[in-house]
Amino acid sequence: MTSDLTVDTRDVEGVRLLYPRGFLNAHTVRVFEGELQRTLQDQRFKIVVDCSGLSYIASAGLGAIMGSIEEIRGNGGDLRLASLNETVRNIFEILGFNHLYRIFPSEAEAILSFRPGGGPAS
Amino acid sequence: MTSDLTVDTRDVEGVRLLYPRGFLNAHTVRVFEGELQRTLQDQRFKIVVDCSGLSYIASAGLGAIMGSIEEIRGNGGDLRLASLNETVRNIFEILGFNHLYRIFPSEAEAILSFRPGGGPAS
Amino acid sequence: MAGRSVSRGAKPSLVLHVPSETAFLVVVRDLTRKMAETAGFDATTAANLALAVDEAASNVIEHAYHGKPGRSFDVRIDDRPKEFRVEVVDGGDMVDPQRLPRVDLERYASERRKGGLGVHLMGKIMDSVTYRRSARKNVCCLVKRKA
Amino acid sequence: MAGRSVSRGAKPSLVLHVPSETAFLVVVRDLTRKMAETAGFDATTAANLALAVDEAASNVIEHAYHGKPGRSFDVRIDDRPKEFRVEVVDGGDMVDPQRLPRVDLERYASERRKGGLGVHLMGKIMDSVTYRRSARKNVCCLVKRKA
Ligand SMILES: Nc1ncnc2c1ncn2[C@@H]1O[C@H](COP(=O)(O)OP(=O)(O)O)[C@@H](O)[C@H]1O
Ligand SMILES: Nc1ncnc2c1ncn2[C@@H]1O[C@H](COP(=O)(O)OP(=O)(O)O)[C@@H](O)[C@H]1O
Repeated sequence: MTSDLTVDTRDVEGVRLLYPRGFLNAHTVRVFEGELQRTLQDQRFKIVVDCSGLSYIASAGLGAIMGSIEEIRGNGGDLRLASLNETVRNIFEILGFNHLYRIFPSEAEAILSFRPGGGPAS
Repeated sequence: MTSDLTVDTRDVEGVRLLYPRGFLNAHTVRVFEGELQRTLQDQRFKIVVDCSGLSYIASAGLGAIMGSIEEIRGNGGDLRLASLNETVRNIFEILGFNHLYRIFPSEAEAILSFRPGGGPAS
Repeated sequence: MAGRSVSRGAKPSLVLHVPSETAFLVVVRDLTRKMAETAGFDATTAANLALAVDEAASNVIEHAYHGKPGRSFDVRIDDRPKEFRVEVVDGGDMVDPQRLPRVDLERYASERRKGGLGVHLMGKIMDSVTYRRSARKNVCCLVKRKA
Repeated sequence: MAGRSVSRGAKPSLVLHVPSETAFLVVVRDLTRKMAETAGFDATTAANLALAVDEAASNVIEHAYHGKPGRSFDVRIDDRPKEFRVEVVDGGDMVDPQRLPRVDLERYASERRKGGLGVHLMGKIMDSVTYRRSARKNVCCLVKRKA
């Protein structure tokens, strides 16, 4: 049985990591939204979405991120992205989301950016 | 512009190598048949089809090989195959073609098999 | 090395008839991307065209059919000499193109809205997006010019 | 690690309407393979099912329509609970299933024939291949049972 989207999670240095694997569109967005909601309920506001397993994202997925960012930032946290493939990065750029979100080449860099004095997005 | 099938050729140790790249079905078989015909016209009867670039093969492609094998063997040569992917190998096995043709894991082994005393198919 | 090849020019249209379920969006996407690559677009552009059609199809399922299964819509793909044209045709509720939202991304996050991004993306990706009513059907026509 | 996932059960049918040109065979193949994978078949079986449908579609183009462009045929894909069913429907010349060749591979090469392998492959890959005439159309029905 193929699975269209799975979202594993992990906590590292107080940062909640989300690993969407598959694609994120109107069909699969509930799964992603569910994990994002659970993260906020857990009072985890430092969030990294590691997109290395994400083949593509549609507006439904982008809307889910957009819909939670105010609450995350309002609680002193942030949602940062790592390891976007060409297709996904291109969509972020088309929408100008690269100005709204900090995007890192690797998960490690995204995690480190949450340390006090963590560097700017590359 | 995408190309559905290209067939490059090369001669090594008196062996004509054919490199089908793409897929081999009713749409593309003419190209492959053309190269096979040219090979026979060149009086090259030791032939290796290196399938490392072949994503899949349909009956049209298998028919092209079948249709020339008698002439090739009748002239003291053979057509041998190398580097089949899982999909292509599976089709050869379904048809029992693995008993009709010698199939090698690599192009080098297929070429060597034409040397006097060249070993049996692995 | 000697070589021969088969390649493709513009093609007559292909139509995919799709049940109104989001599970099929991935099929719509894959088909569109394949046809766009065949039409000569590079991989990134083909992925973007596939996304625009995914968005149009998602909107049909969610807004024209209100998420009800058991209906269907057509995706007609036309690879013309000068343009790549996709029409998404449904028999559900009409769209009023005048009422489609315009997104201001600066204010988007603070408005706490989730909608509007799909139509915005379609417009950014395609050269034209038009809606018309034809034979009691809604037709969303997406066009990308060839370079 | 915690996880959630979306997966799929049987789906209503999807129909691809295809112009009678061999250039579209690759699209028929890709769509069938995708649907077969979604239906739960492993990658090799899905590739084989796609091949069987490619063969049926090739035969429509070559034999029912004699290679003439400007016609079209439908590929209807049905993912049922117990079987994966594909129907290839054309409006061209009828097939007489009685007259379909049977291949004897032992003698095949020496007979210097090229044809017959497609029908043979379809039979090896599918659990059943049947031809019928319905509403003035030819229907080739390919069925594979689920494990
Ligand atoms: N095919 C359609 N039929 C009816 N209304 C539509 C259609 N497409 C878009 N709309 C309207 O435009 C709005 C914005 O669509 P979109 O940008 O895709 O965002 P979303 O679908 O997430 O709301 C929808 O909420 C809906 O009101
Ligand atoms: N859809 C069809 N319509 C009419 N005749 C067909 C059809 N499919 C197969 N046939 C007949 O069966 C023969 C064998 O078909 P096949 O095994 O696919 O080999 P090939 O197409 O290479 O001849 C064909 O040559 C044709 O005479």
